[in-house]
Amino acid sequence: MSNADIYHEMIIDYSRNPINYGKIEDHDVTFHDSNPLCGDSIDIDMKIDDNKVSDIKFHGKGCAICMACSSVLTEIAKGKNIDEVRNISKTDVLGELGLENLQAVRIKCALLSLKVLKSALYSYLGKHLDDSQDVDKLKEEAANLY
Amino acid sequence: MSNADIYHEMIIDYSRNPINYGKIEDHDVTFHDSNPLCGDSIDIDMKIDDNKVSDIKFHGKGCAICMACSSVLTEIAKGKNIDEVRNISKTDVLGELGLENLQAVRIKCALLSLKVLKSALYSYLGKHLDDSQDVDKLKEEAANLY
Amino acid sequence: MQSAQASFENIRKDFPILERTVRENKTLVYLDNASTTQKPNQVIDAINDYYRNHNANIHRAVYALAEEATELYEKSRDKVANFINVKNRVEVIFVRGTTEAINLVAYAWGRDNLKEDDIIVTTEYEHHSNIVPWQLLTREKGAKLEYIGMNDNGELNLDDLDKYLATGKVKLVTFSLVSNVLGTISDAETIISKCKAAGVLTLVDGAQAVPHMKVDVEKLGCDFFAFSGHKMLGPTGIGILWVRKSILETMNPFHGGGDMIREVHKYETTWNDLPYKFEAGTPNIADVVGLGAAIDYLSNIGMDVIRQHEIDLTSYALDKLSQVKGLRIYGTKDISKRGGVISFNFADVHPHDVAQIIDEEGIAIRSGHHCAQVLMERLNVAATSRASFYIYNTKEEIDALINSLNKVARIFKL
Amino acid sequence: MQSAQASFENIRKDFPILERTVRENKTLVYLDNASTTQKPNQVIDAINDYYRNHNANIHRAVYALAEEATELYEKSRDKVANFINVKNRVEVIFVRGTTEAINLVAYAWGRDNLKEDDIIVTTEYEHHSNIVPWQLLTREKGAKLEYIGMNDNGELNLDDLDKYLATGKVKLVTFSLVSNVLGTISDAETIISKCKAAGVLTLVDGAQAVPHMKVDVEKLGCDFFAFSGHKMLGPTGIGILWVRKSILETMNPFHGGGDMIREVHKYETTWNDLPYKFEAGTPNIADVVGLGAAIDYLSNIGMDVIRQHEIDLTSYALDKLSQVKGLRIYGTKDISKRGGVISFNFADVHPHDVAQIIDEEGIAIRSGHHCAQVLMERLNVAATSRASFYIYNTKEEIDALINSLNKVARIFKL
Ligand SMILES: Cc1ncc(COP(=O)(O)O)c(C=O)c1O
Ligand SMILES: Cc1ncc(COP(=O)(O)O)c(C=O)c1O
Repeated sequence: MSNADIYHEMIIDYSRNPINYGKIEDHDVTFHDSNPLCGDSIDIDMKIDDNKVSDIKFHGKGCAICMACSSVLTEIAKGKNIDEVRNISKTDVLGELGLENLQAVRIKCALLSLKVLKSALYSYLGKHLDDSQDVDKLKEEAANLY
Repeated sequence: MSNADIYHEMIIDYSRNPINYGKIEDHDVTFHDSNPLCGDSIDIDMKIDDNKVSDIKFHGKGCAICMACSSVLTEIAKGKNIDEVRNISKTDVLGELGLENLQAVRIKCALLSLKVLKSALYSYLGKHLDDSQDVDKLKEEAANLY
Repeated sequence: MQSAQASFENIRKDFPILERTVRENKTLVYLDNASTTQKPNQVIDAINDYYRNHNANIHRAVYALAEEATELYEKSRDKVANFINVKNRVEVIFVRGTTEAINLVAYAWGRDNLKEDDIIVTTEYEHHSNIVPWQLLTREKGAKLEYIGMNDNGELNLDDLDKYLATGKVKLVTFSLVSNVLGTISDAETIISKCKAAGVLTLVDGAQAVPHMKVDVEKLGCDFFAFSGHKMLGPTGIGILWVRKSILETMNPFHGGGDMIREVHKYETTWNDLPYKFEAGTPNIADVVGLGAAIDYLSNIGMDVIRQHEIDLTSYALDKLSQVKGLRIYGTKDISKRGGVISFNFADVHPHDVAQIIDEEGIAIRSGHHCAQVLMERLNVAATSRASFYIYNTKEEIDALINSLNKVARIFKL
Repeated sequence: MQSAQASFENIRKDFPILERTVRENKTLVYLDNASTTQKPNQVIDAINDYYRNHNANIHRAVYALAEEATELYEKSRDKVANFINVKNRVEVIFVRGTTEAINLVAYAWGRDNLKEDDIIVTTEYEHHSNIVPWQLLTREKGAKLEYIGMNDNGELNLDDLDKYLATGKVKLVTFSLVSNVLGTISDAETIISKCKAAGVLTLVDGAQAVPHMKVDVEKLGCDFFAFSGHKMLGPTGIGILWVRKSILETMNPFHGGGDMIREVHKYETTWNDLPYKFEAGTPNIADVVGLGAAIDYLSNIGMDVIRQHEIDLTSYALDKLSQVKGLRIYGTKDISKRGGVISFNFADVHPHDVAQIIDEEGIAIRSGHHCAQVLMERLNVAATSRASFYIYNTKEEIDALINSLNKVARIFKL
């Protein structure tokens, strides 16, 4: 995958003007994580009403790929119910931006926000459900994302 | 230096029938040390009268070279005054047995008892003299023997 | 049999050092494999290739070389995991060798889990690296170190284990799977099942096992497992600590530094995921790659084939050595309970003298305490001579050893 | 000048990896030398030769190979001692790298010498390996970790040092001789003389200094000194800790195991002489030998010649980079106070994106926090791009870097 393919218009635009960037003061759940190797760091806040993600915002620091993927991911998640959000996959995010063949190190940039989203979800479910097996599965899933 | 040269009659004899082997119950000084790499271990006891080594014995475990050198060394030291004993050198011991060209690892076997003797001496002098500089020099000398 | 024999002859061609002569033009007969093994061209070439074509620091950079180096490094982790049947690769930690592995456990697990009067149990035939770290730890904590004794056949007295376990104070039982002096293969199954029943963790020192026989940590069921690359055709400076994930997750870090952190702030820091939390600083990348090549090499031959070759050699050597007058062999004669290590003493001749005299014939064996002074005290000897075998050794080399002992007998007039 | 230039061109021929192409047939331009350096044939060959001809475990055996291996290993210790002007070779301890060296001090010196409310002083521009071990230690002891701040030129505020020293509670001041991000050369003379006056020990992290300029530990006057072989043409997996003998003699051992003991008994053990007391287990013998070859290589060129070459390159690069619109360089422009490391940010483009785009042109630079997150916070940036030079780099390569930045500008419409 050459850079000409990676750094297309949409990535550059999202990196300069991310969507859903910011904080939600009265969030129902928030989660922070970072990429130990490069220092990218992302927070996601969500409002959850009726089992639905009624609002979602992210903030943090990261490269163009991280920013673009966070924008796309939050756009995908918004309005979906929890089960649908749980099922968002790598390829949903990468596909949207044509990044399926990204090299290993950069995959971590691209998927950091998905990891944070999944972690946010298990932290929410852990508090609001008592199907702990389900939560563990989700935790494992987030940990093994890349 | 080939083994034919090292393992001559005298070494074999001394290893089976060491001279001055044993303990001195009413010693004036005793010292123990070992070779961390091979496990050879030697104790030397001395009686010191009128600044003279009136009696000296060694015991311990070691190879033929270690045993022969300990025999020869104690034989050299016996009857000498402290200054003369201080001046006993590697070559005095090695020369006596024709071991001047021993390889590095085995030098440690050959000189362990000389190291113990020097250490015994500085432990004696440390208690009986207060020329601490002299004692330190001797300590350093023992440490740097090989 | 024939074809196995043939393939073992081909193996020698992979080891350049075996063509060397030593001393006065004598062919090298290398019989100190328990100490360290020789390296095949495949391992030397892998290190070469790494430095000539891929060298870069790993994990952090996006450029091509860093990507290649990272991939090579992590592939070796998979090879290790696969080789000893570890299911979760994050449980495999690269360290310098068995010694560092055990010290890591003593520091990063031991200091948080041991308290006054607790007991750690080791055995009389351990290598110093499985004794001294526990002496240091138990002294620091006011805890006790106890020893499982050994019978005259070189087998552990498991009654001792029962006795200690019955106190309810044991926190860890640690033992070597194969003794580096006697060659005894420990009854790991019994030890570990007793410990499990008592809720006690187990550490297995696999330094003398992994190179010589199929080892399956899942099946073993221990909690910590350590071994060294340089004893299994790999380079010096690399070894493995495996820790069961449920325990590893509870452990504080050992070394602090690069790569083991998630976020560093002035006054607080969070840790990276496993296994990186325990791999601080630039690791020994080239030698990790070299170890991967060693594992490939061993896997290609097959660990069962290797074990059989060593059984053949060891039986042959035990037989020949028993016929030497005045020669005493330590440990069991039951080959099914013994690895390819034979310790002996020859009449009243000190092992150093034996080793030196036969060295002149090109024969390299070890003499001394073999980093097992507690065992030497138990055997009531100052030292032993030790011959230990590996895949490239032959019966002819054992004959050469036996022959050279005649020279010792001549010089010492035995 | 001419002839120095010419000889630097010859140098490139010694580094096989520099002939490689990467990505789409691009010549490799390796500018990540602060992370790790490439290896000349001389170093690769020394490792090769060790395994092909001399490999054996060291110190303990009497046979020929062991004698040769021990001699090679100990000769490297002499080379290290000589290279950094250590008078007493027993003060030189082989470790895995700078990270292990500093952790060794934190464990084996720190745990016995630090008590509640004591202070350890580090700096804002330290590598994580000179921060995290002290965080772990001070937390364990209820002690404090304090930071010498930095001005906007990337130079330390030594007033901070005075302030902490005045408390009378400081036990150790630790700092890097050259910053791995800013390239700042610390004013070691002033820091160390202040500490000496206050009776406080000093540790110097020489990881970015020893490879690039003449370092003389006697003259420096510090008490602990650490550096890594892989950053100075040597192999991965080997580094040095130097400790002043009077301090080393008071220190308890770090790792327990083979080689570091004098006599092991069941319940008590005595320690080996220096430096072996601190080198437990089979060391990384081959890479110690490789490091010796790296030192020979550097000595042959001459450290002053190397420093001058880096000054030339760095001045050139600073000049060219300053002309790139929107590019911000961190740290001092005074070349006499700066090593061959340049960190920068390019407009609003994240360093990862910069690094990835120019990687496609074959140019390898580092992007990220460079294991210096405390410094990133101080600079108020998430990350920087970093180019760092070594003996084989050329002005043409710097031109290639500058050129490649045009592509970044194009893609990001700067
Ligand atoms: C049983 C056993 N444990 C531990 C060790 C120590 O291994 P290393 O020196 O590679 O750390 C050895 C080898 O000397 C050994 O034989
Ligand atoms: C200043 C400094 N200190 C310490 C280190 C850590 O060295 P290593 O990773 O070789 O342990 C580095 C290199 O990354 C460094 O640049």
